[in-house]
Amino acid sequence: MNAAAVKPYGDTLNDGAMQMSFTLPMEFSEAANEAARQLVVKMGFKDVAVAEGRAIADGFSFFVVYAKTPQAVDVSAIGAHAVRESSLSMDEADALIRERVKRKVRVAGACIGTDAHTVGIDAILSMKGYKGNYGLERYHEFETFNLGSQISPEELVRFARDKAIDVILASQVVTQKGSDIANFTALGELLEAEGLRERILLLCGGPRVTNLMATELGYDAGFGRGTLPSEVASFIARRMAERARANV
Amino acid sequence: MNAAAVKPYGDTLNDGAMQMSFTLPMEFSEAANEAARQLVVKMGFKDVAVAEGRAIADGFSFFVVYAKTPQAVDVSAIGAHAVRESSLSMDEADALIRERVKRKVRVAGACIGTDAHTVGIDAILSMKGYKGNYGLERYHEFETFNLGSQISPEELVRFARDKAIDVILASQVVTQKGSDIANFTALGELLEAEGLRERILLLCGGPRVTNLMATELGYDAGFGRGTLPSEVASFIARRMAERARANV
Amino acid sequence: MKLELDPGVIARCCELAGAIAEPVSDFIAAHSTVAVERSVLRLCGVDGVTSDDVPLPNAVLDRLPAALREGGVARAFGAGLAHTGLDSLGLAGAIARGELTFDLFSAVRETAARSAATAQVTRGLERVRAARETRAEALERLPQEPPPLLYVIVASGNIYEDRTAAVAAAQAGAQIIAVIRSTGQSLLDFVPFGATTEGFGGTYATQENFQIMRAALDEVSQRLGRYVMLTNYASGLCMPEIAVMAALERLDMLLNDSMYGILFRDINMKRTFVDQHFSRMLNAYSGIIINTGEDNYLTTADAVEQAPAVLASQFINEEFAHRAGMEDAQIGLGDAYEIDPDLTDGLLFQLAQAQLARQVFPKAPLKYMPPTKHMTGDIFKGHLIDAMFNLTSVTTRQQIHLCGMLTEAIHTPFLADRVLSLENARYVMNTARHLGDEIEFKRGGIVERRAQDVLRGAAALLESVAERGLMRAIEERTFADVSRSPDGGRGFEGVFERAPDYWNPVEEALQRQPVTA
Amino acid sequence: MKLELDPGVIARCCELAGAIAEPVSDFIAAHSTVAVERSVLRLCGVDGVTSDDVPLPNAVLDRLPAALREGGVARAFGAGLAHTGLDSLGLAGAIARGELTFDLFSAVRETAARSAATAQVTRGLERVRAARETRAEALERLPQEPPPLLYVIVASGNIYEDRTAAVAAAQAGAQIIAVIRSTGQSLLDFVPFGATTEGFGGTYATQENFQIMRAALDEVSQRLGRYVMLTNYASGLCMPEIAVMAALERLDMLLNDSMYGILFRDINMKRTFVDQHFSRMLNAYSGIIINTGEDNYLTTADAVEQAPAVLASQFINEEFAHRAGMEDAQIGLGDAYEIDPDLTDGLLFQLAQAQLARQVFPKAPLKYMPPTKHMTGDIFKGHLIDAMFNLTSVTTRQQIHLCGMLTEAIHTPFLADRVLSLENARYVMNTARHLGDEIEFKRGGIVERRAQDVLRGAAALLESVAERGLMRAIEERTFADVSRSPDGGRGFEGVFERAPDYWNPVEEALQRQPVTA
Ligand code: B12
Ligand code: B12
Ligand SMILES: Cc1ncc(COP(=O)(O)O)c(C=O)c1O
Ligand SMILES: Cc1ncc(COP(=O)(O)O)c(C=O)c1O
Repeated sequence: MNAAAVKPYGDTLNDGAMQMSFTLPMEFSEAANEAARQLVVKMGFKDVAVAEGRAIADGFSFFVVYAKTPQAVDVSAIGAHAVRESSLSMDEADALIRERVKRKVRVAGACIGTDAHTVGIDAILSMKGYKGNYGLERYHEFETFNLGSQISPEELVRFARDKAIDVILASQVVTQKGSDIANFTALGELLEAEGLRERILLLCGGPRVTNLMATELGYDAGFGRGTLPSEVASFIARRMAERARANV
Repeated sequence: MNAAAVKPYGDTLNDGAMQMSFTLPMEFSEAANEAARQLVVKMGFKDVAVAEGRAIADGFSFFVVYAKTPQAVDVSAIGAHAVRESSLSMDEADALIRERVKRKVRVAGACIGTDAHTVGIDAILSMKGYKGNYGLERYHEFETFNLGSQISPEELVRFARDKAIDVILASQVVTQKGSDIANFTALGELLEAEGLRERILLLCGGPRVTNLMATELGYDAGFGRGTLPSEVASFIARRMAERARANV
Repeated sequence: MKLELDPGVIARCCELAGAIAEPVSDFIAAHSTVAVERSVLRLCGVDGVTSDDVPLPNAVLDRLPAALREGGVARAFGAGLAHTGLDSLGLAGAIARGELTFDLFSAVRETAARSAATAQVTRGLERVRAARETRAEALERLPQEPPPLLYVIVASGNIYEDRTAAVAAAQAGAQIIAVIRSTGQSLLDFVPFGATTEGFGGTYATQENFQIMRAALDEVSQRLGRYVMLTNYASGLCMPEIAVMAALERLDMLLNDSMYGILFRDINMKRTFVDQHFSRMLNAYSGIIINTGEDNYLTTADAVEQAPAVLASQFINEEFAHRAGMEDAQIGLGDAYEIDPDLTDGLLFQLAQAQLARQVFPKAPLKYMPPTKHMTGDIFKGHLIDAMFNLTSVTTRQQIHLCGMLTEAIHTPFLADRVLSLENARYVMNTARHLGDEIEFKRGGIVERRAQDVLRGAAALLESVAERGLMRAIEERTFADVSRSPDGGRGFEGVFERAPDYWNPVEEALQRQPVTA
Repeated sequence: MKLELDPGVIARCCELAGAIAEPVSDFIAAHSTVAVERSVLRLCGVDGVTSDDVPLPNAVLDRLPAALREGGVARAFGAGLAHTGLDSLGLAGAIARGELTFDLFSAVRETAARSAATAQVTRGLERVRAARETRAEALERLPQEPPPLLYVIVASGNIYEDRTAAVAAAQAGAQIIAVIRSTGQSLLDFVPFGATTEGFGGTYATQENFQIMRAALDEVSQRLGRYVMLTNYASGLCMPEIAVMAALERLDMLLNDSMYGILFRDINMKRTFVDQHFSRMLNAYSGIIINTGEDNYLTTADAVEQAPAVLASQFINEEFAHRAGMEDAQIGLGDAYEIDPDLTDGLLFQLAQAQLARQVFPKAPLKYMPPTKHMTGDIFKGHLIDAMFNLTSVTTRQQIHLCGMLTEAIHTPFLADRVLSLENARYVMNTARHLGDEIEFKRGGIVERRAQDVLRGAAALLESVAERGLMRAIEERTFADVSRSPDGGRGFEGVFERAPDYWNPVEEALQRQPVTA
């Protein structure tokens, strides 16, 4: 593999082969098959084979296409967007906070906006945790507040101010029509407006969150699908420790 | 729907949404997820969401991606590449030949090269036919020769000359490494070289054949997956009738 | 294919459900809610919004002094009708605009007020009855395909795209279409108005949206020669009002659970108990089949562990439905295929659970929910898990079959996702059509023992709930591992005690009407 | 889970298979073929190609005068060894280059010739035995997972890409890897040589390619802690030679059918019968499991109609295998899941057929083939059909399970296709692991009646074949709807009658060796 030009692999290195499927809003016919083929050609693919084309409803046709992309990606240039590396154990994280921060870290989490999907944020916060990995409530050095679901940014910010929260964990699972971005943005802006942003470690998460997206939104980090509580705990412990050192 | 700019349909007109999946020859990691995303962005897609990324073997990662294409296709400009339109009934096709050609049409079919997939060509030629649609052997006005499988272009051309064949039906099912194109091309060139091309109606077929591809290869027509014998019979009857008229 | 289950344990569970519901029924009988009163207004013909978009039923009720409210809005509103001679819409508009106030009608005689209100309610209920008859006639003329009835959701946020999606789904074999609501609607203490095109994760439930979908489905039903059913969601702060709208617009099913709002939306439990009862009386009358929400227990907690809670909840939901006058055939008890797909012999456990529900509630049209929790971005694997779900459903003869989507973990369904999902169900259910008739489970085998364990577990759970009372049991995290207090949660302020002279002509009419199958 | 089958009918089928094979065995005993003789040369150590790329075994045999050939190549070649004192390779090279001719060795004494040849053959068979022992030891040390053993194919055309693909598949759970041959190889009357990178629809079967794959799989077996098996294809014009190569390079399975070449490749039937017998004797000795090709009947004709022919062919294949000294545990009889997926209750028919084979051949490791014919470009539907196949396989306890590919109708598998396919099988077989232990089929139900019908149909078919003789029956389109004449087809010129003094030391050795389990 040439890291500077990685291409999809079908059955031969660099063949660029991939699968796709899509619907066209047109009646099915041989012409629709050809339309599908031309469309994929326009996207820049080579060797376009329409493996399946058929009517799925009046005015709609469905296609399965195999084709080859000439594109390649330089993976050596991909920065470490990863936040989920080399987790500390629970004891290590607690120890780090105890030694450096020298007080409990106050964490508030919520599923914001009208989103009611609490399973994800619960997985991170609750004692039980996720996949056998304990949640933040179990750590000695965290004081956690799980506000639950459907919490407006206003409510969360008010809570953070009133309870002198150090870390905010905001979750978004529903992403339709960009509602996640809108809510995350609102929260960030509100914290700024209230002059709290500096003081608070602001993290977000959810199945569609990436660290890249989170940092672009001005968050300190973002955690995606499959996150383990210990990954979040480690990140918080390290950052809080850094901040404590900076403030000395 | 605007026929001049048809785009894939996810759940909203013109959203351009489509699904794709592919393998990258690299170890799985968060960076691989990002590589997948960047690759799809490079292909020109918007709103790229890597829904799934995981290790499938040492050095290989698999991805399921949803994304939106800005491309659209002008379907009003798609010519009638269709050869499979308005079939004649068996009686009509027979009658057309009887009246215009005034003799039986001699058809030879084979699965050429090393390809041994006879089911497709048998479906077109044999009495039994395909999906309840009778094959060419059942027509009064065709004299058919089914040469079977693994017939070299040389053999087929020799047979065509010796038996004064009017129509050649060449089938190709195996397409790996372009073997179908190679064999079809060889057959066409050989007929040219032998001075038979003019005289003979040259058709090809197979699951990956399109009429467009066939005409590009210099064939009179090409028939893809799901072809019915009557569609082939109709095409032959009409073309033979035209030729008979032209020769008057 | 029958599992050996102890009929004594089943009978005991029914008895316990009765004992659990009894004190709650007493509470219900003594209370009303703002949503119940707004429903009465809606049945009187109050609909529309004020110039600042407040729904008229809310605007009218908000102007009703608390003292009068305790007697029921019907009397006060009836007095207004009698006093002014206006029709319901005219009167409601005038009240909403502040042109008239309720104190103006205080002199109206009780009988005049009652008869004015009764006339309106009768007209409203007449429309409901007519819708029911239209449905019966349509089902006769355009018979559905045999169950499992394939049920899919549309949820684009835009009612017009939803309509396109619903028609396409019907053509692809769907027999039931549900329009999923926008996130957060269930927490609104009013029902939005008009056709809507902007929802998140779903489309607002409004009466006009109901109409748009019903018309489109009637049209496609006609074309396909089979009646396609329409479903929406009742549970939430407006449970009774949505029941009215659904009854008027001939929806065929409604999500309606006696505890869902409490557990999963933190809606006050007293509010929910009163609302569910009134809404179910209406459902009973309108011939709507309810869908309960036991599947939700399985999305938040482990499906193997939660199975007894699911069954216990089914008994409770059934009991409350019976108490509201619903027939067995209207009670779509929820169940779901949520066991970890990677558990060895998971399919056997699923078969056990599905067959158990089938045998315990032989006449109820169970609503069987697909795998959701364990679906991931791997659409290929997801499609297979759905196939095993489809197989389980046809084998155990489920009736209402919510089709799983291969993209469950990714987005609300695309048009093609729904088609692939329907094709999955149709393929599997056809190739395995009579498998359930062909096989017997081994006596004392994994499947049978599992079913017996779950049944015993449910009985034990119900015993403990009966002992403590339902409200305390909920407070003590008996269901779905959440605790709710009797006076906490949303919408509590909308619950009030009925005055001794409380009058509700809708309730009276519904209690009088014998339910006709 | 047992179907009630008449043991009398089964016994009768075995008897008929014996009667059918008997006259063919007589024919076999009296004949040899060029491929058999080349195999003897290969076992003597003749390998490599001439300067114009003719494989040495072919080059040597081509120079052997017909009269000598009838006595068996071993004697003539042995004479050459004795005469020249060269080793096999040296002698073969010299003969191929025309530096030596067979007439030079005519004076060599019979015993000298025989002992020279025998020494070589013994060395060859010694290598085979060692390979067998290595396999036994590896299986002991690196036990496989319990069946169904997941089997996938690699077929890129390039042995090095195939190796990558095979290792990846093993990591994804494959227990058996088959390298599919290039189209047309089975019609070549020689075996290509060396590592190859250009095949169509498959990769050439060469001894070096075998080595490359075996080494890669040994390495990954070690890493995974479970032995991964390797398979290739014998049937074709070089059936016995490929059996030799496979035995030497420790392949674990071989496609080997007593009639496949005749029916599906138009290879002469006499040639095939002789070749299959010799190759199977070698397979028996090398501990290789054969895979027969009954699945092919179902890809060209209707699977419901062809079921009796499949069973009849299984009886015949079993009989021929026994006659070559194979044990039941080595006879992987073919079967397939090829019924139209859109047939109502198709799954029930598939269960019937799979369970029937399981009960009729209780000790044979059936090779269960996936749906191929009805697979289309709709990969989503295809994945589901494969899931039902996987379910049927685990429920009826098949042993060798060829995994279906969702892209079956499109291309030879991509690396990820194979992974998705293995995940499909692993998911379904795990979630339904003990389903077969849990269920009983209803007496006299659809499944049982179907199995009984197929069994009776097979018996009737075997009766009619026994009456007419196998060769005539084949001519009369009894199998797969094709007619082949005894002296027609490819490779007939390579069949010859044995002279009275025909001598074949390999055959002798193999017949002497008791097979060790
Ligand atoms: C369970 C579930 C529900 C339950 C929620 C119960 C509850 N209390 O949470 C119920 C049934 C109530 C529900 C309802 C709805 N749901 Co829902 N639901 C799901 C489901 C099946 C699983 C979600 C889940 O629990 N995942 C498991 C957890 C552990 O994973 P996770 O959320 O990704 O969390 C992990 C990481 O992301 C991360 N993480 C998450 N948050 C955070 C935060 C921080 C700070 C950090 C560090 C990490 C972190 O850590 C977690 C552990 O690794 C998904 C489909 C699916 N399979 O994904 C649909 C899904 C999320 N739901 C969906 C929808 C639309 C709804 C509804 C809006 C439908 C409706 N209109 O009725 C409603 C409304 C709810 C509302 N108001 O929000 C859609 C969202 C579509 C989209 N992309 O916009 C999905 C994808 C289904 C679908 N395909 O339509 N749902
Ligand atoms: C049946 C089958 C076989 C049978 C063939 C039996 C026979 N006598 O035909 C057997 C088991 C022998 C076989 C063997 C092999 N097969 Co095969 N086989 C298939 C299978 C399952 C079905 C093909 C079929 O019968 N389709 C049904 C017919 C009716 O459809 P059709 O061919 O498309 O024909 C229709 C139209 O295309 C058209 N048509 C076709 N030809 C013509 C010609 C004319 C003139 C016209 C007008 C129309 C026309 O009309 C027909 C009716 O509508 C496909 C997978 C699949 N599901 O498609 C693989 C497949 C075609 N096989 C494949 C391969 C690789 C092989 C082998 C090479 C594997 C091997 N190395 O052992 C061998 C070798 C055979 C050889 N030398 O060619 C690959 C080809 C991959 C590729 N794209 O290159 C496939 C796609 C499977 C796979 N995914 O690997 N195969
Ligand atoms: C019984 C019941 N009611 C209502 C809902 C939906 O409610 P909401 O709109 O609050 O998400 C569900 C969701 O699954 C349900 O099961
Ligand atoms: C028993 C048997 N042998 C051989 C083959 C393959 O032979 P060929 O290489 O001729 O395609 C098959 C194919 O399925 C088979 O079933």
